[in-house]
Amino acid sequence: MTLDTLRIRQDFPIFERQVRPGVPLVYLDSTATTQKPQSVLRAMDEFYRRSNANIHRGVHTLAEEATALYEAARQKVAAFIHAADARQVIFTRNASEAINLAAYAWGRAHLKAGDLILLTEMEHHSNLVPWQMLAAATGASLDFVPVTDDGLLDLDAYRSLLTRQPRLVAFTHMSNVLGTINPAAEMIRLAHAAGARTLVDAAQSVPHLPVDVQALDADFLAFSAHKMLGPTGIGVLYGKRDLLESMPPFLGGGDMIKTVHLRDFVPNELPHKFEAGTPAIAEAVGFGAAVDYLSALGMDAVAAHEREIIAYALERLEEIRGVRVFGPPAEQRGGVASFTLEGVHPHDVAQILDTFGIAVRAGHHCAQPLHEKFGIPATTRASFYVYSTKEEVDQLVEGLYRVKKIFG
Amino acid sequence: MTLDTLRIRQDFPIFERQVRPGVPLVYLDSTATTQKPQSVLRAMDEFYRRSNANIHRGVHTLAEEATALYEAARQKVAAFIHAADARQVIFTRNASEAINLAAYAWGRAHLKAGDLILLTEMEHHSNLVPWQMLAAATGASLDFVPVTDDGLLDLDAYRSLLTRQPRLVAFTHMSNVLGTINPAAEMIRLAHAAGARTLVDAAQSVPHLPVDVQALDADFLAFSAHKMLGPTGIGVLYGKRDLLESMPPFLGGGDMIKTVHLRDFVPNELPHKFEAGTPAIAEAVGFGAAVDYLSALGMDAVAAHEREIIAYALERLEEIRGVRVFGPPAEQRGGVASFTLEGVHPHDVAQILDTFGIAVRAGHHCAQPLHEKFGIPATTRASFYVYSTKEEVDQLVEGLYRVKKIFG
Amino acid sequence: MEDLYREIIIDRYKNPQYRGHLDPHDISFEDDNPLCGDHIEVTLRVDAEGRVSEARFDGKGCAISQASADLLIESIIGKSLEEVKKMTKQDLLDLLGIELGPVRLKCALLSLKVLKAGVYGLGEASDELVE
Amino acid sequence: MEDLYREIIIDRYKNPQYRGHLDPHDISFEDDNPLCGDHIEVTLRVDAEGRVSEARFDGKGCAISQASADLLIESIIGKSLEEVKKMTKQDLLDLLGIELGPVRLKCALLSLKVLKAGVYGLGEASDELVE
Ligand SMILES: Cc1ncc(COP(=O)(O)O)c(C=O)c1O
Ligand SMILES: Cc1ncc(COP(=O)(O)O)c(C=O)c1O
Repeated sequence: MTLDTLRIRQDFPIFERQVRPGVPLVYLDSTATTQKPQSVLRAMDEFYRRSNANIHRGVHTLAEEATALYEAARQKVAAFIHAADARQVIFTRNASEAINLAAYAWGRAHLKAGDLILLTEMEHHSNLVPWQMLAAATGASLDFVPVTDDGLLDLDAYRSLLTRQPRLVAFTHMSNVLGTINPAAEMIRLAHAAGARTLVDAAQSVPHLPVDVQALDADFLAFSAHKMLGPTGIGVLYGKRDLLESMPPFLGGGDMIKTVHLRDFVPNELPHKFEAGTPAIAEAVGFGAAVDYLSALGMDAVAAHEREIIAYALERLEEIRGVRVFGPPAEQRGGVASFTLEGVHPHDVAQILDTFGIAVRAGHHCAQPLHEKFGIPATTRASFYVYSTKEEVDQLVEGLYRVKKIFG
Repeated sequence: MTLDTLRIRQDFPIFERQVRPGVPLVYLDSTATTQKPQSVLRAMDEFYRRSNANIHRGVHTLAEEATALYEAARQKVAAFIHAADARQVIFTRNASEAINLAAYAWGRAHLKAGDLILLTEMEHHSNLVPWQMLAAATGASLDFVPVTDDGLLDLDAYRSLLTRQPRLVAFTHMSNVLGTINPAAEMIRLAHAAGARTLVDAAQSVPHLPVDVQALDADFLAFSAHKMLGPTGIGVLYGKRDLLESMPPFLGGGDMIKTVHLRDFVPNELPHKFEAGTPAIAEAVGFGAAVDYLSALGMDAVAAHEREIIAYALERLEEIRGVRVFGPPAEQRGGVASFTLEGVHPHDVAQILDTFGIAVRAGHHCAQPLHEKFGIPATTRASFYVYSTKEEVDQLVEGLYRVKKIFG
Repeated sequence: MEDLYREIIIDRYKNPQYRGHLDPHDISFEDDNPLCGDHIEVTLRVDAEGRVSEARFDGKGCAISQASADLLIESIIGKSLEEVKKMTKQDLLDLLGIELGPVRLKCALLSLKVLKAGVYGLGEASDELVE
Repeated sequence: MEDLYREIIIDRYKNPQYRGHLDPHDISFEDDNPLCGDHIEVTLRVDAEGRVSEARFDGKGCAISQASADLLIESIIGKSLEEVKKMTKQDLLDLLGIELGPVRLKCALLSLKVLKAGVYGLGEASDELVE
């Protein structure tokens, strides 16, 4: 394997846990959220034990330390995605809030009745509902790039939809159900040529692939720390400088202002303009530590590791009679496999696997329209990350055989 | 003293820290953010080490544990403020986001041009800017209950402003600058009699006073965990059930929906309807532990302790020539003292105090209009909490004498 | 180890005793859980004393939802409508004989929710019926 | 212990050497830091070779902002405008001889920001001038 998972797993305290006495944890739900290494937990704990203070306006030592740590985390995250400037990294609660920020602050200022927003059929609810709400508020309309039976975006259909001159194309860089890695750079190039702005839902790509926002030329890009070894409670909206500058503020309050009078205010400079109130300070510190951890592994190695695991998982899953895996072949996907098992509901699959300590997810994975498209209400999903091993794939497969036996 | 601060201080690891070698920490900035007890840090660490998973949709053991812990935290917070139902507690990032949520989801749906929003001159920017933005978006107008020279709300003026039939009265329960505790129950009663809805900015009251949302009869109430021993990254919007039910969603995404199709969605039930995407799960767990800690102390005891400290602090500060403390006498305020020292800028005061390890804040404390009202650009603010002692007040006073000497 | 999937659940899922649709019927109701596609319909006949004389369920979904429907329908035959109205979440869990987390609880309770909404003659099946 | 407030800062704050307003002047500019009410105005006279022949500052605010203005003004007399344009944050910090956190840095840099905006003839003093 590309990564030394044996060593890596020692960094993650949760793997010492037994789900039930004698039943070790086989965690195959990293697409929902990842586990956290010791270094991330230590960074946050240390912050609270040594430097905890509110930031930006404080003159005292703790406030200065906290401010420096918070802004250093922003620098780390900016470097991780190759942003030209750390001011382009806005901290939000999660990827969902990041997309909503763009939809409210950019969308409501720039879209009007009749404008077209182009999405895809494989979007997570977090990259659908904000645009539905925006369309309802502005009278803009929505259209969708279709998904092929192989779980790929239909790029011919995309090109022809672009001739309708959408104002915005918002799409996922990697599907959290199919694992499909979309050709983001090419899609953005085509969108720009058609005069559209772009938003990349990178909730599954930044954690799993090397992502360079400048090489992509993305206008907006959103992701969450908790899906990349970091804590809950913090995510990112990246945006091009001129776009962010031109947008009105979204949330009002402390820190996002330069001056306030009773009846008016002047917004602060980037990135503070979009960060109202006390931010997730300790979480930013933890996020920085997560980025350090991933950088030390190297994102190329992370991606290669996942490619190996998913290739093996697809191969093993397909040998089970009655299993149907959705999505493209291993070369075109990240470490996610969603499948059905004939005659057994995904909820039952997941629950029986849980009795063996195997944590998988069952449901529509916040992608109900995609499941409707495939004519199924739910799938079982196994997903992998830097700490996942081939042995765990074997355990999953063995578990599935036992499920079949129970229902046989 | 009412609280056994010696024992309490042992629960807070940060007090082991020396600001610089040989200089212990005298933390007088709890109004900005409080320090965290061991039990809160442990609860979060334990969560990540044992139960970390994404919530609500998961069938596996970790997901079920995480969901139960997250929802138990909501129950604790609801009980702490005496909410009738935990579904009335919406988790947000902080008090600021909570106020924005109300301003966007309730305000944009219910206010129209010409409607009046009544605020006060002592509001924090977080309870001013969202309403300025709402007024700009809807054409509603703003007016302000004046603050008297003693730092109290002018209640006669309030009554007469109410005759103009505001749609909403939004005010702070306790000023973060003056320490003034406003007569919230009475103000809400009057507002309701005048047909207005009410929003209480409880960022400084829930941490420091017993607060009963039902006794207050508040329509909305907002606060932050980090100001009450809890972590950064999580806050609360409490709302009356019918109000929350009648409001459209604010942020769109995973978890806030019941069903999603490509072109439309059905919102989820309360409280999930207002919690889009992966919430601050570990932070909720920490918040629950913070509420447990405060409940064990007893909020009556917390308030009594702060009353003692502030009475002593006011007495000692007033004996310093050139010190002017803003705000009402000790009986009408919480543990906050903002002051000026003649001839020395607050920034210089704070920075020299910092060399003695004393952490105070200097500036306008996100209440610029209030400072304008008093004709000063900035004050120095010392603020107290459950771990604050009279000895720390003495150290502050001694520090101020040394500041005077340096500038003398 | 597979106690969560007690034999009776798998058995009832594979060989339901009360699957079907009564025509004519006195009471019918149906609802689903959009999260996982579970769907349950119940049809009842009620005798002159207000007792359930015959009952059937139909639907699709996970083993828990279908087996709990089968066990529930079995348990109400002969009961008065008043008794059915009083049935609780715990009654159903006792029939199943297993412990369930919050997500699977929804699967298990779907049949009870549908049944009570039908018996109460409500337009909509609300979660509060089974709390 | 009070090294942060080196004597020179308190001294210059209490007894500024270059406080005043030149009339007439060749260059003038003013700006403030709304966070804390610091305000600085500078007025300069420039000779035929483009050198600063006389300079004054006026304003109010904290010791750091006022002392740094006084030290800055002192340091530029005799310098060419090109040299003034090249002055950096570090040059000013060297004059002050202390280390500063981000908040106080803004106080210290206000005078340099105002000075450079004036010398460049800009309409607005931007933070980028002193980065
Ligand atoms: C009275 C008051 N309201 C609102 C806030 C905003 O709180 P937060 O920054 O946690 O959103 C604060 C804290 O600074 C406050 O003191
Ligand atoms: C593709 C994709 N987009 C968006 C999200 C939303 O992320 P979050 O819940 O952290 O806001 C997720 C995670 O569930 C995802 O997988």
